[in-house]
Amino acid sequence: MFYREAGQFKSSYAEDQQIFPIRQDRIGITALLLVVFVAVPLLGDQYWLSAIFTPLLIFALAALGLNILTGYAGQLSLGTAAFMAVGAFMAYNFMLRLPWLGVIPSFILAGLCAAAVGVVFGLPSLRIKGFYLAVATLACQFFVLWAIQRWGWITNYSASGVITAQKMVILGFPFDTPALKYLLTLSIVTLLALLAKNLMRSETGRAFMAVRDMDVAAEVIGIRMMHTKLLAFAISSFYCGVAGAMYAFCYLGTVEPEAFTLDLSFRVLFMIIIGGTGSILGSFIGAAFITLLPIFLNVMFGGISHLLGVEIPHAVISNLELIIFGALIIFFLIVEPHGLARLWQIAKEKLRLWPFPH
Amino acid sequence: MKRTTLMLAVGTLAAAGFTGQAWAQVKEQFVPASFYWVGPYAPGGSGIAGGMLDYFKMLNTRDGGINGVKLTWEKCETEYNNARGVECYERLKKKGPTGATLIHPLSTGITYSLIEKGTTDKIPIVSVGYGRTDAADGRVFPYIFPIITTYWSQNTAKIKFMGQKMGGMDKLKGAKIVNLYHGSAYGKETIPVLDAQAKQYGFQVTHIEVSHPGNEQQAQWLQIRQIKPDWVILRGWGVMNPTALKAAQRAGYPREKIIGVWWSGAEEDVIPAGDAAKGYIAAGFNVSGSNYPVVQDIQKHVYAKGQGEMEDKSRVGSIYYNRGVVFGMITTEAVRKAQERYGKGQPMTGEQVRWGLENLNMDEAYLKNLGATGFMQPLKMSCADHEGGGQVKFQQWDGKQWKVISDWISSDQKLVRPMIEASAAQYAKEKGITPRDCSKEK
Amino acid sequence: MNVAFFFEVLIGGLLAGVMYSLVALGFVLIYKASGVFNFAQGAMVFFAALTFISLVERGLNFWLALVVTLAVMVVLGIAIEKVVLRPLVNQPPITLFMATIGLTFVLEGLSQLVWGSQPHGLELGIQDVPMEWLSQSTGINISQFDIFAAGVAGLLVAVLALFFQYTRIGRALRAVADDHQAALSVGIPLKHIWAIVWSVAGFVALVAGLMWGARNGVQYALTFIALKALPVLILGGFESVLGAIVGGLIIGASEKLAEVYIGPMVGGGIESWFAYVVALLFLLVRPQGLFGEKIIDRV
Amino acid sequence: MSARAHPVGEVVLSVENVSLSFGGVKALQGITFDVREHEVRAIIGPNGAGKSSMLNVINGVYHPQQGTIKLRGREFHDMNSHEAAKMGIARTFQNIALFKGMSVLDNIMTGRNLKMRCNFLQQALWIGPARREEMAHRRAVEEVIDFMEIQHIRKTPVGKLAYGLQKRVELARALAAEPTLLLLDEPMAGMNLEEKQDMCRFVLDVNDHFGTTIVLIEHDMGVVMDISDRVVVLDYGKKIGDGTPDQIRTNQAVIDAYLGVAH
Repeated sequence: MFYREAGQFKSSYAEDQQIFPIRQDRIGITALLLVVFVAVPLLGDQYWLSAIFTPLLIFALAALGLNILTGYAGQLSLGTAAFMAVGAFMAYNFMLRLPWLGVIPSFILAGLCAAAVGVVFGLPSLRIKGFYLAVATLACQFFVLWAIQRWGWITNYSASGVITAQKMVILGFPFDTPALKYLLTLSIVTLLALLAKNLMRSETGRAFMAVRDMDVAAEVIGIRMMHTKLLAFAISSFYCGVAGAMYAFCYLGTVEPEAFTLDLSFRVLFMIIIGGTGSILGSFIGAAFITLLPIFLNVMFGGISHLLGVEIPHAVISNLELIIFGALIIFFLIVEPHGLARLWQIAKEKLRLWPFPH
Repeated sequence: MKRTTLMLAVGTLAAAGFTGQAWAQVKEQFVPASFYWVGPYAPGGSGIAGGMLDYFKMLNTRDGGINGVKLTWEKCETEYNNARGVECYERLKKKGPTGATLIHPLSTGITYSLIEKGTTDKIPIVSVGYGRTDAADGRVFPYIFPIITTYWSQNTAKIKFMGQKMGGMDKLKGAKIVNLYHGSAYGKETIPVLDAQAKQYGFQVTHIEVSHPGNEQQAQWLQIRQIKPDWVILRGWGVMNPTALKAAQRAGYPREKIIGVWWSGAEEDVIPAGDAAKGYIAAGFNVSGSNYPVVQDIQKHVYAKGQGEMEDKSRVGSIYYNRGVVFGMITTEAVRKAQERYGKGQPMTGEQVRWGLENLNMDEAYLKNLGATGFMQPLKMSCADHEGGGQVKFQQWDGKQWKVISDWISSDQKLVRPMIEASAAQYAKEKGITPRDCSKEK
Repeated sequence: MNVAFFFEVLIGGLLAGVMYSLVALGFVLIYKASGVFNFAQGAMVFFAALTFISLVERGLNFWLALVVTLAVMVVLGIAIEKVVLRPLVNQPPITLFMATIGLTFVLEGLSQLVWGSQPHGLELGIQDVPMEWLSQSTGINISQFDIFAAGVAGLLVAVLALFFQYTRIGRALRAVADDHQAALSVGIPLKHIWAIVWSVAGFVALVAGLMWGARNGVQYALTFIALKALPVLILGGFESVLGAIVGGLIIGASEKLAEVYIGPMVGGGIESWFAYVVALLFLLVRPQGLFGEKIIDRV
Repeated sequence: MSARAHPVGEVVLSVENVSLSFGGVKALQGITFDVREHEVRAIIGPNGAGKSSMLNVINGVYHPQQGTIKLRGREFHDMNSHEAAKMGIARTFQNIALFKGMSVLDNIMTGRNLKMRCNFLQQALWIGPARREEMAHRRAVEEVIDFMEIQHIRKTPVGKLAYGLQKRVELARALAAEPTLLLLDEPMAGMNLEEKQDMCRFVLDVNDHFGTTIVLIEHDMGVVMDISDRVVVLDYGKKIGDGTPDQIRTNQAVIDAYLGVAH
């Protein structure tokens, strides 16, 4: 009843092409931004800020990156973690070797390095499609990790290959508490999400989707295949690279190459499939679902065994978690193959019509 | 129907709130139990978790805790994954009346991720037999405790053992040693020490990497067969270990010449290799066996009452299980030591436990008291030295069980300590840390 | 260069490739019949091997355990068809792929929940030792187990070929692989076919599990062997049984030769990615794999 | 036909001696014909005659083994799609090739991709020039939408549309590129009479309004004879007739091919 666009007329194309054309949505998003920018850092304790929200945002950014490539441009990739690794290790190197650069420029340059790697490993996409391409991106995944471990320069010759992120100081102001790190992460992620949204509703985004939906037709209307695919790889890897840099600097503080294994690539892929391919919102929902679900299950089982007063062997709990996690993925794929973002959309459409059935 | 559910829920919430309240008054010492019970390394995670928690249970029943302070814990699954490990740490660090006593991350990666967090939160990060080697320099890393023996120390002890077997350290001259390592941070860590020792003793070392997970090693062992080394150091983890032993058998390399690190030396590492494992030697900072008084007390006070952690009771007394008992003893004794200074019978904070750890001195008499003579090595910690032991025993697999074949062999601290200090100093410089002056610590 | 050593590496590599092929076969079967890229194949190998060894350790006779495990795999195949595939029919391949990843979690959790996570040794009665006569006469070390594994792989392929060629179900399977719609229209019940092919893949997983389990022990890490099979798949083509075999041989041999001869120059450990790069370079020449069908874009 | 706003002019496209084969199948054998400015040129022929292949060669989807294509004086051995689009060729497909995941509006907007000048950074920032450009093109696209009478389905995902409407959207997408040469592959296939009439009207209007040269494949003889200026007839990859509708109607080879005379 309260959620509808009746009475809101668009008098220009610009108004029609806003990100949130419906007023209630605009109010909602403003409220949400207020909450996450003001209320959360004020009220959230360390646990929520540094162990839940910060990683969630970082994973959402990585998922967003992968979504640009896989969801929008239709190129299946299993190399996400490798691009994140490039971002993390290059950010470390820029901060180490060019300390006058500053944090944000280092992140951007690290992202650009990831983009360059992305373009190189995106080249096969010009010939290879589908699962063949997916498996081919594994070459990137394994090669990049190998190279990071092998070339001492990248880890500044640390014996174990582990790097420790430098302190983050922006314009003389240190970002060292969980709340500040969270705010920094949130700002970067919000900004990049907005840019991605803009890009996806512009010509570039349409070209990506055209290539995804029917590459022959896209070429026929003049979309350059090579340029578009490589641009998708570059932008996607840039996002993943920045996410990787933040994973090292805003979240863990130290990283080893093994933090970026194939497992992580799969995890990010889950996020976009569960959240919704080809949807910015889906990247966030998916990231939330995949990062929070195991924790929720872990806490829940802890609570259950506490409640019942019987001690369930932890191996049983851990394995049950695994089973439920897998089963839920299958369940959601069956219920809504287009992801949770689509469910949200459907709910909104229903709400628009409510209380009338049609 | 609905109403009852609701009331139940309210009741539960109230109960939860009550227990939260109650914490403040009870004498409990909370220890996070963030381990892993699934995945490729589950045998290690579940065994160590079982040993540590069973020891706590035993102490709670037998002695009523530490001077009347009962040990409590909460389990958290890390899946050997950094992000999950950090989440567990953050979730559990404030539990209990005094917060987390200390934490065993049980993963080198998680340990690294917790170095700064632990230091800020004043919670000791205890990595027994893994983790960041140069953190043994307590002046730079006040809250990080790579207790007992670091990888570097262990490695020098191994070379010493080889020398003994060959009939003197001078016999190492011209010998060939292959370092077969897991392609990871953990695997690579001993390369510099080996290179330094190769120079010192004049042996020739070849580093050969096995890429993760290590379930294919044919190429590596063909190379080893070409080199015909006197010894092979196996620096494996998980499936890499049995695969290496099998591949050695296929290449016709004698297993008696393969010496593993302690993460390559549990029953779980050799049983899958079957007969191929017979004769293989591994280093250890703890031994296997259940005829030590401490393990028997666990049997008596915990398992006899059906309260043990291990579903498979035959694992009690295994290498991993006993390692968990060592984890447990270090934890409780640090708390006991802290209580001596900060108040007997009181729960200790992380900061107080840190003092306890730094002043821990478990000599032979102390160990005998714990029922752990020969079970683990004597430990003497200090403000500067967060390692404390540095000794290793060697054990050989006879096809059925691990047989101890050496006494505690000490490491070459003359070589290792300067390397640790140099590496720690570099870290301090990078991070802008001023090392503590240990002469001023009490 | 030492010629004998070169041949030892080469033959060893080829035989290792056979072990990869064993795993790749399971992928190919399912992809051919249902167009599903079954990521859970590795977990199925683990599940099968763990079930088998646990039964044996509980005192079951070897052959009886084999039969029981096979029955379990068939039940699993049917269950997967009913619970996972049927509701997802007509979904894009990536959705099905993701579902099989979900399935991986379920299978891994389930097998460890039922049988525990301890590793087991597995003896098939064939010692994994070099054949004396060969190493004495030529200096080349070849394990008799490798020869045995190659024999098993050959036998398996032969059995599969006979099954596809001469049984009614096999012919139906081939029809389905060629054209789902056409097969449906001549009255081949797709659902049954899928259940059957997943069961057959379960059988292949069991064989692969026994071979790999006998070599490295039955433990969680068995799930990782799927990663060894992937480059074989892209090289050989997702749809070709022959491709899985030939691809396995090429990958096995080139990987070992590279690790031994190129590895030391660049610091070793290149096995993790070398196979993928070989497969990738190969794909650039033939995007559909060695024996895959050529794709012509029709508009 | 009444006096045309854009009378038929010079030859703009000539196909010379083009042969194309897939493996052993000869799809086109030595085809030669030309297209004049502003005319409506039809290609007809039985199933499998090579009509679609011919269009695919003209705009570079297929690469012929032999022959040349001359477009506005430039000679190509094989055309590439991007180049073809840049030279003003747009087309529709036999089996609709719309971008299924996108709305009608977005589909048509893709037709203007070659006219967009802003780079992706400007687009991401959504700053002045990118925004103005987007709006300008939106306006142009709205004109096409009005022209094709599909205002009501602007925001609908194309996958949800009825077949006839999809065909119309596809034509709109091609028109959005403001082509000088439009290739239509069976624009009326599968339509009912009413839809066919509508589509005929659109095709003629396009030719009339914008002076677009049109090459079209069509099965419906009535339609072809009504709207085209000249017709090429293909059979088994060979050209068997070329001329005005009246000439074709009386061409014996064409009649044989269509009636299936025993050879």
